[in-house]
This record gives sequence, C-alpha cells and structure tokens, in this order.
Amino acid sequence: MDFRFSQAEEGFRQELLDFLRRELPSQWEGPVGSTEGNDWDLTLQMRGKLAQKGWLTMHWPKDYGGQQASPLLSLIFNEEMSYHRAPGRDIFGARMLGPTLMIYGSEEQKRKFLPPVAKGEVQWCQGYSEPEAGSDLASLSTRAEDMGDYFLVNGSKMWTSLAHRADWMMLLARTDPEAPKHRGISFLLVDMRSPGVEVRPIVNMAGSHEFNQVFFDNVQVPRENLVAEKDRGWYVAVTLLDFERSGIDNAASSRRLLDDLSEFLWEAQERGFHRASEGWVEDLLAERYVETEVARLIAYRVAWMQSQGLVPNKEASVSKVFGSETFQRVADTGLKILGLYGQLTWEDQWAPLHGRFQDAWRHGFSNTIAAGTSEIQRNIIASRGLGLPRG
Amino acid sequence: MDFRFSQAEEGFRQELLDFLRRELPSQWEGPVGSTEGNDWDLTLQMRGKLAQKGWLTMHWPKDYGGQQASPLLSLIFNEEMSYHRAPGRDIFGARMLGPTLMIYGSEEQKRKFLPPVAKGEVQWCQGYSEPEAGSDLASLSTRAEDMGDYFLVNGSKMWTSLAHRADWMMLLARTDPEAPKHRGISFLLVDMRSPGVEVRPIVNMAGSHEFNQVFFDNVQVPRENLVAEKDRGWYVAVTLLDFERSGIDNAASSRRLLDDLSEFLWEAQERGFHRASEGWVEDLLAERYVETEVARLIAYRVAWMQSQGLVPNKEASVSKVFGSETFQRVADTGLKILGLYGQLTWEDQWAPLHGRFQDAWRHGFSNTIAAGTSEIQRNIIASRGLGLPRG
Amino acid sequence: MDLALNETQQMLKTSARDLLSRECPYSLVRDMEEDARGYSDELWRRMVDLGWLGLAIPEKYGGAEGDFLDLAALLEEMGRALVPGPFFSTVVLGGLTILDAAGDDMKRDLLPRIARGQLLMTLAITEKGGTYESQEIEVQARREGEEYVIEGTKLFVPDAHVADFIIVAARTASGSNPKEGITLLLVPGTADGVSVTPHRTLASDKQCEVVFHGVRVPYSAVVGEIDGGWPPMERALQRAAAAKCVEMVGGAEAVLEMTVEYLKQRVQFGRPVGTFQGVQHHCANMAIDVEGSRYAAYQAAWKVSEGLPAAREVSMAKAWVSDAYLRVCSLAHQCHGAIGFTQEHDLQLYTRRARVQEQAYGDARFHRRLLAQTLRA
Amino acid sequence: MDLALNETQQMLKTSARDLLSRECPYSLVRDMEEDARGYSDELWRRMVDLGWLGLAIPEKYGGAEGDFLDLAALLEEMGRALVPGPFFSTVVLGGLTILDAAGDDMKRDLLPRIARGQLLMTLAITEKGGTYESQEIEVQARREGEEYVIEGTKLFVPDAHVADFIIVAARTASGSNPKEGITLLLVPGTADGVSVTPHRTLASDKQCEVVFHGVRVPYSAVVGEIDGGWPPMERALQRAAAAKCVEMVGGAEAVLEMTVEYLKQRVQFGRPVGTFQGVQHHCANMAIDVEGSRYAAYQAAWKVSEGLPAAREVSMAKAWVSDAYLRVCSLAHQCHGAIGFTQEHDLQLYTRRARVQEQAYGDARFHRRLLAQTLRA
Repeated sequence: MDFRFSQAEEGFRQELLDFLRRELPSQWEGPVGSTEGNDWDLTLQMRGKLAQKGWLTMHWPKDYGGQQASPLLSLIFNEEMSYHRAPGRDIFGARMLGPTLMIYGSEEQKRKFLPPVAKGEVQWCQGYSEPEAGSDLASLSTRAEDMGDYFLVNGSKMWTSLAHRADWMMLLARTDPEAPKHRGISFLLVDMRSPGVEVRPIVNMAGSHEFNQVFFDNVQVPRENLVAEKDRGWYVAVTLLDFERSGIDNAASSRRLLDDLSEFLWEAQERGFHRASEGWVEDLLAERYVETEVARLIAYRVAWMQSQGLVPNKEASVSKVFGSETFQRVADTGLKILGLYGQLTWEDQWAPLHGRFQDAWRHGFSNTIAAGTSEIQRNIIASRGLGLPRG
Repeated sequence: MDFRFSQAEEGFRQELLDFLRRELPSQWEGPVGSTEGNDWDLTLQMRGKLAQKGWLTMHWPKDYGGQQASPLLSLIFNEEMSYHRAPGRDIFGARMLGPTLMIYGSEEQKRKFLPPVAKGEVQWCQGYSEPEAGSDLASLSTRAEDMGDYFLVNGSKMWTSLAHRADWMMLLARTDPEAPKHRGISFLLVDMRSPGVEVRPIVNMAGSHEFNQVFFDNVQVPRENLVAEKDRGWYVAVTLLDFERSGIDNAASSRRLLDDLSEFLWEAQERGFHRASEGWVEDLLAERYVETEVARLIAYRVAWMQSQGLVPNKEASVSKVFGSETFQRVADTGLKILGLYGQLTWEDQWAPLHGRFQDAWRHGFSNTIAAGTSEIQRNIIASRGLGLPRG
Repeated sequence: MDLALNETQQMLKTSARDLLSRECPYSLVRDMEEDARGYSDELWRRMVDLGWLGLAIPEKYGGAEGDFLDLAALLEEMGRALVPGPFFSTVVLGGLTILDAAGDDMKRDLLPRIARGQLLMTLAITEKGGTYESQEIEVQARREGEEYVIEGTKLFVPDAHVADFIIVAARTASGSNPKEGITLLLVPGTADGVSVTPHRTLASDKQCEVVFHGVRVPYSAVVGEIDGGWPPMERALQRAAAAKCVEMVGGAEAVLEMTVEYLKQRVQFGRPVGTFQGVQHHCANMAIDVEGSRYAAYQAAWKVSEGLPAAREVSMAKAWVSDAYLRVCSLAHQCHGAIGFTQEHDLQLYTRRARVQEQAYGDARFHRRLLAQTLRA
Repeated sequence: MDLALNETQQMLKTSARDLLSRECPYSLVRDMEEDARGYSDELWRRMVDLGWLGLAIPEKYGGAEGDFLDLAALLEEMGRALVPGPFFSTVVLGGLTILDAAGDDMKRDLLPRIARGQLLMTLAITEKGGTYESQEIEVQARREGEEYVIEGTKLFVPDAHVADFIIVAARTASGSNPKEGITLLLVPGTADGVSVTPHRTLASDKQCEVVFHGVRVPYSAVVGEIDGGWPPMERALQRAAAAKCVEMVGGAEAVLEMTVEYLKQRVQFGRPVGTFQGVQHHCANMAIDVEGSRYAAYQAAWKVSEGLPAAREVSMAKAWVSDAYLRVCSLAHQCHGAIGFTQEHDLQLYTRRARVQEQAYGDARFHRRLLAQTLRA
C-alpha cells in the first residue's frame, strides 16, 4: 500500500502547476459571475495551449494524438484544473467521444474526428437527454430515419451543455421505433452546422447559459457518421456514460471553496466579522474538510482501479454521489457561515469572495442531477454494486 | 387561533402533577437499568391509583367507565406521564382494545372486557406481528380454524410486548387461508391462560425483556371472543393501528432527556467537565430543543384535530416519524456530548444520569420500527397524505 | 386550544389567494426582479384597495383594526405567491414599529398614510457586522442644537430605495451595555446626505446599502424614547421574524404542492416518477418539514399577536423554518430533476428566496443562540 | 500509488478470517461479554501460535518484523469478527509504545514476552476530564528516594483488570505547558496500591477504573524520558486511533454484508425487502460510508506505518469513521426491523461496539478540533 504518487506523477503535477501559474491571468481565481463571453475566449486560448502540451488528450493512445498517460496522471490533471478553476478542458471530445470512437469507431471515423480533438480545434456536445427522456434515457424519441446514404433526423434534445459553442454533436436517435426501447437506438455524429439544426439557450437558476435545447428539423446525417452498427447505439452510449462519472472534480472544487473560505474568514475575523469566531464555525469547517478529503480518496480509488486495468462501477457511482453531495454541503456551509453577506452576488461591492459561494450553491443543484441523478446512482450502487435484486 | 390550553385543561395538568409528586417514589427519575421486577410492582400500584382517579380510561365514554375526556386532556395526561417517566398507563387495554370494542364489539364483549380495563385490573397484549409478517402484517399465517363453538388456534406471534405480563391478547389470525390476504383474517380475544399458549421472552439490545414470542398449540378460543364478523378482522385491526401512532410520548420523553442533560451539563461544567463548554455543544443542544418543541407542536396538532372530530391520518404518521426520529437524535446527541462517559451503564458509579442516555439510545432503535417503520409511515404520508400514486 | 385560523382569516386567505393567482403571476415576479423599483403600481393599488396596507392598523389611525394574526394569514398567501415589493417593509417593519413605539402625533401623521398606501417605509438595523445584535450598531447620531446628525452605513435594508421614511437605529450614547444608548430616528428617504444603493442579491430582491453622511433630523424625528430604542427594536425584530416565518410557510407549501403535481405527471421508466419510493420518501420528508414549520411559525405569530412574551417561540420558529424551508427546496429540486434548475421554471424562484429568507431577521444559528440564552436564564 | 494490501497482508487476512470464523463465533463474543476476564485462553493461544502477538515486533525482540500495516490488516479481520480480549491493548497500546519509547533493556525484557503471549499490557491515559488531552493528566508521580510514588485515578483503561503491566501517563513536573512534565511509568498490575475496577459499559467490554494509591515504582520503570512522556503518548494515541479505525472498517463491512444478505432473503409484500427503493438507498448510503471509511482508515494506517507525520490523516480518519460506522449501524437496524434489535441477533453486537469505538482515542469532534488546529497552523 502506498498513498503517494510516483516521482513522475508528482513531477507532472509540478509542471502543470507551473503552467497554470504562467498561462492563467494573474491572480486568477476562476470566472466571476456571468462574464461568459470573455471566459469562452480564455477557454479556447487555454485549450490550444493544453493541446500543445499534449495534455488535452493525454490519456489517449499515442496513435491518436495522446500520450497514453495513466489514469493517475489524468486524475492529477483534472484535480489541479478543477482546483485552480482553469478553463480549457474538453469533457465531451477528449473524455467521451475519444474513448468511445477508439472502441466503436471505424478507422475513417477515428482518422477524421480524433485529431481535431487532440489539437483542441473542435467543440463537441452530447445529444442524449430529451424533454421526456431524463433518467429514463432509453425512452428517447428523436427519430433518425434510415434513408440509405443518410439518416433523416427529427426531434429535439434537452440539457445539451455547450451546444451553442459546439461544432459537432454525439447524437442518440431512434432508428427502429418498433424494437424494444434499448434496441432501436443509433449513435450518430452530427455536424451542428447542418441545415435544420437550431439551438435555443436554457438559462439556469444561477443566471448562466450552459444548457440548450437543440431542435432537428429534417437534418441529414451522412451514413458514414453512424458509429458502430445501426440500432446498437444504446450500448455505445452506456460505455460513454461510465466516462462521465468522475468525483475528483467535485472533490477538488469543494476543497478550493473551503480553502478560499478559511482564508477569507481569518481575515474577516480580524476585521470584526464576529461570526467567524463563533463556536460552531470551526467544527463545521472541519467537518466539511474531512468530507472533501474523503471525497478525494474515493476519487483516487476509482482512478487507481483504472490504472490497474480494473473497471470501476459501483465505485464510480459512490464517487459521483459523495462528491456531488459534498460540493453541495460545502456551498451550503459557506452560505451559513457568511450569513447575510452570503446572498450577495459578484456585482455587489460588499460580496465576500466575489459572491462565489452563492454562485456555487446555485450551480450545485445540478451536480446531483446531471450525469445520472443521485437516486439513479444509489440504485446502481445497490443493484450492480451490492447485488440487491431490482425492484 | 389559540395555542393555550383551557383553564380546565391546565387545571387537570396541575392536578396530575400534584398526583405524580405525591404518588411516585420520592426523587423519582424513572426506572433505572433493568430493575424490571420492582418496576412491575410499581406499575400495577400506579395503575390502580390512576384507575381510581378515572384517568386510566379517561377518554372512554362514561358508560364504559370513562370520563369522556377530550383528546386534549388525554394529550396532557400522556405528555406528563411520559415526561415524568411515570409507570402505570395501559396502552393495550385502554388505548387500543377499548376504542376498538366500542366500535366493533358486541354488547356482551363490552360488558365483559371493558370494566376490568377501566379498573386497571387486567393486562392486555397485542398479537399481530409474526416472524414472517412484520411491515407486511396482512401476510400473517397464524391459523384459527372455525370449529363451531370455538376457534382452534395454531401458530406463533412475535414482538408481543408485555405478553409475559398479560392476561389477555388481541389476536389476529387467519380464518380463511383461501381468501385474498386482507380478507381471511379474524380478530379474536384470547385468554393467555388457555392451555397451549406458551410465552418465550425476547431480550432486546438494551438488555431488557419487553418483547416475547407467543406460541399457540391447539389453543381453543370460544366463539364469543370473536370481535366483529369472521374474516373481517383486518379492518378491525386497521382502526386500532391508528390509535397506536402517537408522537407526544416521543416528544415529551425527548424533552425530559434534554432537560436532564442540560441540568447535568451546567453542574458538570463547574466540576471541570470542559467538554460541556465547547462551542458546538450549545448549538447542538438548542437544535435538539427546537426539534422537541416542533415534535410537541405536531403532536398537539394531532390531538387538536381529534378534539375537533377530525381523523388525523397523514398527520399521525408525521408525528410518529418526526417524534421517533427526534428521540433518536436526542439520545445520540447526549452520547456525543457526554463523550467517554456516555457509554457507562447505571451499574457504573461514574455513569452520568444513571446511564440514561446510553439506555435511551439502545431502546431508541425500536422507536422507528415498532408500530409501523419510518419507511411505512413515509409511504403513508406520500400516498394517503399527498396523493402520490402507489408504486 | 384552537389551531385553526378564524373565519375572517380564512376568508382573507381565500380572497388573497384568488387575487394573487390572477394579479401576481410568476411572470410579474420575474419582471420585478429586473425592475429597478421592484414592484408594480397596479398590484400595489389593488392591495391598497383591498385594505391590506391598513389591515393591522387600528381604526383610529385609518386602518381595519386587524391583529397580527390577520396580517400573518395574509403574509402566508403573499409568501406563496412571491409578491414582490415593499409591503413587508412598509407594514411589518415600518407601520407596526411606529404603532408600537412612536408618540401619538407621529402615529397620526404616518399610519393613515400607510393605510392608504401613500407612504412607503422601512427599518434600518444591520451594519457591517451583518447581524441583528445591539453591539453591532455603530451608526452615530449626535446632538447638535435641536437636531441629530447621523453618520454611518446601514446594510441589507429592505426597500430603502423606494422608502419615504427609514427608521434608523442609531447610537446616541455610549456605555458598557450595548443595548442602551440606541435611539430610533425617522429619516426621510430623500433627506440630504442619505444615499441608497440597492444590493445585488441572489434573489434579485431590493435590500439596500444606506449611507448617512451628515444627515440632519429634528428632535421630533425620535421614535419613542431617546436612548431607549433597543427594546422596541427587539420587538420589531420579533415581529419581523415571526412574520417572515409565516411568509416562508406559504412558500414551502407551494413548493411541496408543485413537486407532488409534477411527480404525478412526469413519467419515466413507464410509470409516474411519483410511484418510486425514493421520491415518495423525499416528498414525505418535505411534508414533515412543512407541517412542523406551519405550527412553529403560527405559534410565534400568535404569541406576538396576543402581546405575550414571544422571544422563545419566535427564535424556535425562525431557527426551524430557516433550515426546513431550504431542505424542502433542495428535495424539490432533486424530485424535479434538471427542469427545476432552469430559470424558466418557477421552483427556483422559491429556492433563491428561501436562501434570503433564511438570513432575514436572524438565521437558525443566530436564533439557536438566543434560545440557548433564554434556556439558561 | 498502490491502494491494495500486498500479498502477505492479503494472505494474513484470509487466514485470519478463516481462523476467526471457526474459532471466534458470535457465541464466544456473547460469552465473553459475561466473562469476568473477557477473553478465552483457547483463542488467545491460537492467536499466539499464529504469531499474531509478535506480528509487529522486530525479529530481534522475538517478533515477526511486520509493520503497522500488516497489523492493520489483521485488526480489520479482528474487528470484523469482534474478537474479544486484550490483543489491542497488549499489542497496540502496550507493545508498540514500548517499542517506540522504551530503552533497549525494557524492550528486551518485555517485547519477547508479548510476542510469546505471556504478557498482557495496557496504557492508562484518560482521567476524569474524559478526554485525551495533556491538560487533563493530573495523576501525580512524585520522586521519593529512588522511587516514584503514584497517586490518582485513571478511567477508561482497556483491559487493566488482566494487564501484567500498565503504562501510566503521570505528571512528574508542573509548569505552564501541560504537554511538559508528563512521564510514562511502567506499573505492574499487581503492585501494592493499584486497584482496578472494570467499568460497566454498554458494550460489556473491559475498560477499567484504575486507582493508584501510594504506588511505588523504581526509576527503571520510566518508559523513555523523564518529563518527556507526552510526545510518545501522542504517537501512541495516533497509532491507537488509526488501528481502531481499521478495526471499525472491518465491523462496518460485516454489518453491510449482513444487511444485504438479510434483505435478499427477507420477503414482505410478496417480494424480497431488498427490492424496495427505500432500503436500497439505505444500503447505498451504507456502502458509501464503508468505502470512505476504508480509505480514510488505511491512509492513516499507512502514514503511521511509514513513520510519516500522520496527525492530519489520523484525525481525518477517526473523525470520519467514528460517525460513519454509527450511521451504518443505524441504517442496518432500520433495514433489519425488529429482529436486529434483539439480543439474539448479531447486528446489535456491532452497534453497541460502534458506540464505544466512536469514543475510543477521540471522537469525531475531538479530532475535528485537532484538525482545525493543524489547518490553522
């Protein structure tokens, strides 16, 4: 047993930290409020630089522009990027599309789609959920009619993160409406500039535009953009879903919030914010600290399993539930400690930490919903993990 | 709106308090440890005195030896009895059998069975649960064969509180094994001295003997002891179950524990038990205090509804869940505050408050299970209370 | 014991729910988040016409002579409908404080105008310490000739940006007991030296920073007794906390109902989501919290209404409801899934306000501390 | 990074589980609750024969030269099997403290006898303050000629009733820093003036009140440095807390498995209870707590084993596992229903011990306070 990272891994962490110190705007504490436009420029800039370092797709095989980095290096990468609130990572292209195409894609698809991702030149999005297909994803009804050379797509997708920035979409659509629901679904790669694609923003309760609804009106998708066999797309998607559940982002973001808060409170205490020195505050902060550290260990464990060639399953769900709920608890604790000040947003001159806690709290509601609700994760833990019979 | 009790109600409370001060052993703080033998003598003594005052069955109609007291008087009675840990109440006879017979019993049954209860001369127990029929009570399999003049009972009952003290049992047994499970059950009154009845103790994790398993081997129950029609016993039992769920006992017991603890801590603090003055203690105690007060209000609300002729349903389940969980939280909080001392039992000279908190904690596990688990109560709240469709 | 509202209160609730469902739709609530003033003249006039502004004001001052419980019943409905605007600050913070503490002249001057909806008021307590305790009050009012000169900054003052008068808790004498030497002063919102900047809050409500710079008011601006402002201020805080709790109960119940409705409709895995035990138990937990909140809140309001000592009941209520309402909202989000998280959905309107309401007039820990003090005493 | 036990440790665990499932059935655990000594000679001999007593003792002192992690792996299995008796006190509290702090003579004298199972030991820290802090240590040892004379009372001393030697933390000098002036003294359990009374605890384990009345020991009884006993005591507490966490993980996992098995078998409403989402989610929550506990505990044990600074990791682990294990037990009871609450059922054996283990070597709040101190530093 050894809880340390290797020298090489620690070396990488140091290189990454140096890189971030160099490349991020000075005094960078992460994006503030809805400064979305500027952020996107910075995101693209950073993505380019990450691609140059080869880090964007470091976990990919060398053949496809990766470095065959171990899951532990990816873990470190994600941990530090999250902790430093650094923009530029590519969840959809690098973490989801890539691994999927490497398993299911044709040689042409790999050659066409992977290099631009590795170079950070393209934005992907994920077209899975629909208004009537949330947790029950397989009940999706967006139709892709097989027209021979192409598929004709009609319907709409919901909660599509970054669709408004995306060049391409991984689309799940129904190709056989007669088949049992898991059996008639296909996995298509859709050019977002195709005629008939329309993207409408969904603004969330934190006031930011991350989600979209995407409408398809007789959109033609060439047959060569079908991944794996027709009607087998559900199984492709399921593989991908397991790449989505990572707890380290939540653990690292939670830890950062706590560190920021602690630092703020020491100073505020001296400036006469008496609340910071009340008896319950220390205990509550320490409780959250323990949780973030446990969340980190659980996430490490998942990555370590992967590094051993094991497939985390229950473990990934444990990490997802615990990480996302820890994040919510940390945000809530921060607001409870900050008291009346906690409600102020970044635009208010009195706002502590640029209103970051209320922002985290508002955003945090989605953490236990997106990428599989906590209820679904607990079902997985109970049935797949503990072997309890399905209800 | 008026949250006060009437003058008459307050007068009764005062009378009861005077009675308790007079009749309980001096400095009475409730039974300590497993001093069970003595307690039972005291229980019978107190029961006799309560009967003399007419309080044992005060909520019964005057015809049957009651005082037709309002549910609010019963509430006050139960609140003070619980708070003072006073023995002598009769849950099974007075709170369950009585109301049931008044609805479903024949005139003879009422005349035979009710007066001894009102006089405090008889102990009843409740023969419902079985080893294989817990939450799913209707799946019970104890058999009562209709032999004309009598029923022949075979099988066994589980978790029968006080069976070892009981003269009579309210028994649910299956009279028609072919009928759908709710339809073939009858409600019988069984003399515990009948040949073929055997009582075996079940000791609980608090080391005390409250439960029993009761075995029936060809026990003959005269036909006149059938309550309501044959095969209709389930509906009789369901009525009874609603009498079982009361939150005031939990609220009052919780409040008493907290009051004891607070008093102990002020003194202990002065004697150098520094833990009592740590910052988290005050907040935690106040949190529990608020919960016990909320539990009390919720229980008051149930009794008030009854006093208005309304039938609490969801409200009774809310009171049961919240009261029982509050009791567990209070016991847990006490142990957390008492630290190493909390684990000591009454037999240890260093035990704070006669080891009452560890005792409450151990007993408390049954509070969220007996008389309908918290899960079952939450199902009731969701389906009967909020109208969510059954799963 | 009587745990029901009386007939008049029931009628008031029914008519308020009816009116507000028509005239205060969620679209108005949304619009007012963006609006600089934060309320609509039309709705305000409707409320005035129905006599809501004067509901708790005695007849001799132009009101309807209702009591605090009548007002509470109305506030529950306003909380349910998320009514935007300065009703709470004008009536609960302003009007009732004047009624409680001011001399008859001031009452005769202000209360009838409040009842007629012609005067907006608020109360300025909190400063940079961010709490509702006497020792945090540092705004100074020093005597100069026949005037007080006010200097300092108040924070989190509700609706000060539209208030005709702000009742300011200012320090007029110093001493070892922070509860002494505080005076309540009636300051016109337009007085020279008053500058008001609305805060930017997560609920987009209108709490304000109010800076007093050499603001002069005459002696006659004193509300109640010189140096004796803290006792009426404590009573004002109790009224505000109790009223806020009832308002929150209205919101919490709306959230529960909205969630149950959604779960009945929404189908996943071939059956209504509401049939899954997981969300059923979430809803049961919400119902438990709503039930407890309702009676804790009304017990506090009733005590205030009767003029009985209410410190313990108010602190108990605010300690409980502050946390319970947020729990209810969190579970509602979990039951709603992604849709509840969108700006378009009405749920988040409640959630964001629940967070602000948690803090208003003391959060759970503040009130648990007060409670611990009353228990020890 | 390597989050698995090594092969030797795995083998050790497998053989321990095998042995204990045969030789330490729950019936023995129950019997030993009633037994005055609290352990069985037969099982003790088997453990000695397998070399468990000397596992973490260097070869030169007659041990197997294993490290703390090896011992941890074994303790996990002992926690799973609820092994009664003075193994923990003799090895973790006694042996490792001697190994860490004593001079070579004392090591040569004691450690081989421990390894051979001929010597039982324990460590006496806590006093009437009921905590593990230096300022609570008031037992006095004053020099008199060539002896120390010990006076005072220790509480909650595990297995003192059978210990051949008790290492006593006593105050030998007073000063402003409570961490200074403490000396560890080796006191024979049978020394004149030592009286031992086992506490009555809810787990019926054998913690003792130990009264020292004019107890005389020679200078040679000093373990380590005079007046310098607190640093090794802190290390001993860290070892004990880390070891206890691993033991608790063993118990928690057994509780989870027992619960899942029961839920698969138990049928209500015509289907296994384990199919209901309510209890499924209870089990998921238990699994989350077990998972977190395992890695928190082993991280602490690993740090100790490597001789790295471990204060933060140990406090984190004990803070987490203390509460998590109790949560696991509570949910297990809720899943088991009434049966788990009976004395006959094995679940409650774990539950009662979880409560004792929560407090041993510092509970969650104690360790969160230590943690807060390390974070601020």
